[in-house]
Amino acid sequence: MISLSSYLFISLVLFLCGIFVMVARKNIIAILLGIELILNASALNFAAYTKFLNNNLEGHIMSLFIIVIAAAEAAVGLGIVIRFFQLRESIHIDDASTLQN
Amino acid sequence: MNSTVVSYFSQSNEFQNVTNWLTQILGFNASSLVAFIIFAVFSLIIVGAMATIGGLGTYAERKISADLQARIGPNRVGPFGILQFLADGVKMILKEDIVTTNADRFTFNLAPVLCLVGVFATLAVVPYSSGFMLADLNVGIFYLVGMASLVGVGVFLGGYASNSKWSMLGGMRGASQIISYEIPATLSIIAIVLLAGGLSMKTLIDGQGGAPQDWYIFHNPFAFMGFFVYFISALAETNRAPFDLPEAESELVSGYHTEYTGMKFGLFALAEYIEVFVVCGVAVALFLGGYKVPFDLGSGQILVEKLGLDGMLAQNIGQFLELGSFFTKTLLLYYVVIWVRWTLPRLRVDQLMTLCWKYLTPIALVNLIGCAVWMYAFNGKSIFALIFHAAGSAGGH
Amino acid sequence: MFANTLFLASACLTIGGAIAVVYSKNLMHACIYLLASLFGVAGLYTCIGADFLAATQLVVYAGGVVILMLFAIMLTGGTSNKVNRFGLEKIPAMGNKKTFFIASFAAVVSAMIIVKILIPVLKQNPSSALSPNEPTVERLGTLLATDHILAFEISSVLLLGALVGAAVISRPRKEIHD
Amino acid sequence: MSTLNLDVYMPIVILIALALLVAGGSLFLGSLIRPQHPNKLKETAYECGEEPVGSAWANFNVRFYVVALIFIIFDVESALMFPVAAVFKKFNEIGLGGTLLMSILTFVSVLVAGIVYCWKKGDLDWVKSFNQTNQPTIAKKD
Repeated sequence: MISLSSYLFISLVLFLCGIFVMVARKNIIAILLGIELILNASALNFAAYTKFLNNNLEGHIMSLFIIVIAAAEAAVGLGIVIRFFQLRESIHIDDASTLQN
Repeated sequence: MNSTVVSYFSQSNEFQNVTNWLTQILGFNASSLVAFIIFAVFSLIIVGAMATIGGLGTYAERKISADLQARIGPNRVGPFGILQFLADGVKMILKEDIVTTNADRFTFNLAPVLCLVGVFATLAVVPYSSGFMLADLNVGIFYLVGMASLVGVGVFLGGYASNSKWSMLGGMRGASQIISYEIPATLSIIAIVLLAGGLSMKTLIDGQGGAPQDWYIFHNPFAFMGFFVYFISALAETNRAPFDLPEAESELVSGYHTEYTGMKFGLFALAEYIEVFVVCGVAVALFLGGYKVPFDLGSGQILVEKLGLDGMLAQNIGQFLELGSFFTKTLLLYYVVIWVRWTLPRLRVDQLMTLCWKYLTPIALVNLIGCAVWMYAFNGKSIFALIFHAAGSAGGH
Repeated sequence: MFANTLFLASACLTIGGAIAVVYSKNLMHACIYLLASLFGVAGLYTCIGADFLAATQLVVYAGGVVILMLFAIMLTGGTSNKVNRFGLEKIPAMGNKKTFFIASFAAVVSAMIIVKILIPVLKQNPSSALSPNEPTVERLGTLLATDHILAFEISSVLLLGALVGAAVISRPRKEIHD
Repeated sequence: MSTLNLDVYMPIVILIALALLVAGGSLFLGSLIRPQHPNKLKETAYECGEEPVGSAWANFNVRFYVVALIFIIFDVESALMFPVAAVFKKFNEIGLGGTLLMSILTFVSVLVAGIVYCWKKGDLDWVKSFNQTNQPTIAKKD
């Protein structure tokens, strides 16, 4: 049961859920949740490939750095959200339109 | 599968017989099933023991505080009031379960369960004795750090879900305190990992000897400081006084569990008391030699030689003695935790953060670097080994 | 036997959590479902012997990112539906039918693309020769300390940048230039 | 044939299941015997006897976020440090301890720069953000 295809399927579902959340939601924090799902899907893929294709641990290193980068991204992203909220009193993505036009 | 309780039992003949018998009956390799049964039984034993220890913790807390304040403490239920915790448990189950109207019901019910899951899951890697450990993971201590951080989420969600100002303040404070003090604790743990060269609890304990001069706390001055940094952080992480700001009754009523009644409150309390035991156990395992005593008990050799006992029996008795050694050390630390609670006044919230970020974290970083430099400079020898070596060479000269 | 049980449980937790994130209308609940999903991913890591990655997942996500998200939700007004002062109430923050339609379209398109990419990989059907338990921590540490030392060091610079940048952005200010 | 043996993780699953069982069981047991007389007054949030005003889900001060931010950076740092720390002893035994020590030093000192920056800018001071003039030293007056 534990096979590469099942892992790819799970990570595909995770990725699609992430895409869906990113597109459907208008709340910036919810969009960041979607991004976390997508990053998890990719990290899971790396770990699965390193297990089933070649058994050196390079994929694990990649997954590790993906987790690191996801954490840094969440920190900066949420910092921006909080600053935006202080300025605009809103976390609606359509309010972040100063640079439009 | 080394040095867990299953591998310990697999040394005996009965285990092989039972496994073979089951394999014949069921028609597939039953070793996994037997392992599952043994694990389940021992998990039940441990959870039962921990619930008792958590219950007795509340009793001990009241009795010791009464001692320190020249009172008598609970003395009605059972001899010396020792059954008080059972009475408390029954009372909690019988209390009405109130969920406030504005509360977020789903989160409200989830929060205590999350706390309990986080604490129970850490019990798997606590090294009780050399043969009696539930899971000897390769990432043991790191796993423990990760699981323990679930408690912070539980505390925050408990405070959030109640939708009461006191709860919310307590939850925010509690979560930020727990996560802040995780940093010095983790850095102290990394310093010990540097000395031991491995993350599994087995490696960490095997690097130490039975006698106090072989413990990691006396390995070098940095590890000595690291113990105190870890212990203070552990106190704060478990919301114990003098760091019990999240539930400071004089300013926040009862903190994040203001709105919790009955058994849900009981689950929070149970999780807290068991977590105190777990962090004390980790402190013992990392710094105070774990289950080790100055002579080798785990294999039972010494009992065979001195008392002429049968091999397996001697080993079992040795294991139980090791268990006793671990529990004695841990409960001594537990006593210190309670003692500290009733001795020191509570910190203010800004003092709490100052202590964490301006004192403990820099000290922990210095300890980490210091341990690395010590390992490099003295090739991993402890300070006592160096002193004995110097004394020996001076005497030989 | 146990491996399959663990795998199934983790997979259900992961997928169920992710789908619950999609369907949840409450931001706080979505965050809790995300925690469940991340837990499931940790379980999936253990199923392929990546024990260190699983523990990292627990430490960084369960302890760190989720707490950060919960804090950010609290700092931005919780789940209360405030009327925002630019009057953009046409679209509720957690989406409406239109956004959900667009999102499902995007998901279907990306699913087709990904499946198209994956088909040759799955056709090979790589032999899943599972290797026995081996401590990944030491090998990972050795790799980090030798081959990937540059990435290891640069990640500290990345973390420094994230720390300084986010602190500058979110630092409380007395006057808000608006 | 050697397969991946996951039996080591059994106790963790069992313990998590037990935690759920203990929580659910005690709550279920209680629901059979405990009284259940809800009334409106009982179900209001506790606010020292006053009527609760508004929701508690208000905006909190941003310094909570700054603390969480520093925490997550150090959390990730510790996650990266653990494997390197675990191999330090082995490297030291084969004579590579010096180089690894240098890389650990570099790694930690970069992060120390971060915490020093936050310290200098006052992000670590809990009170400063609303009381700019009265710099809190750790309460010597008290």
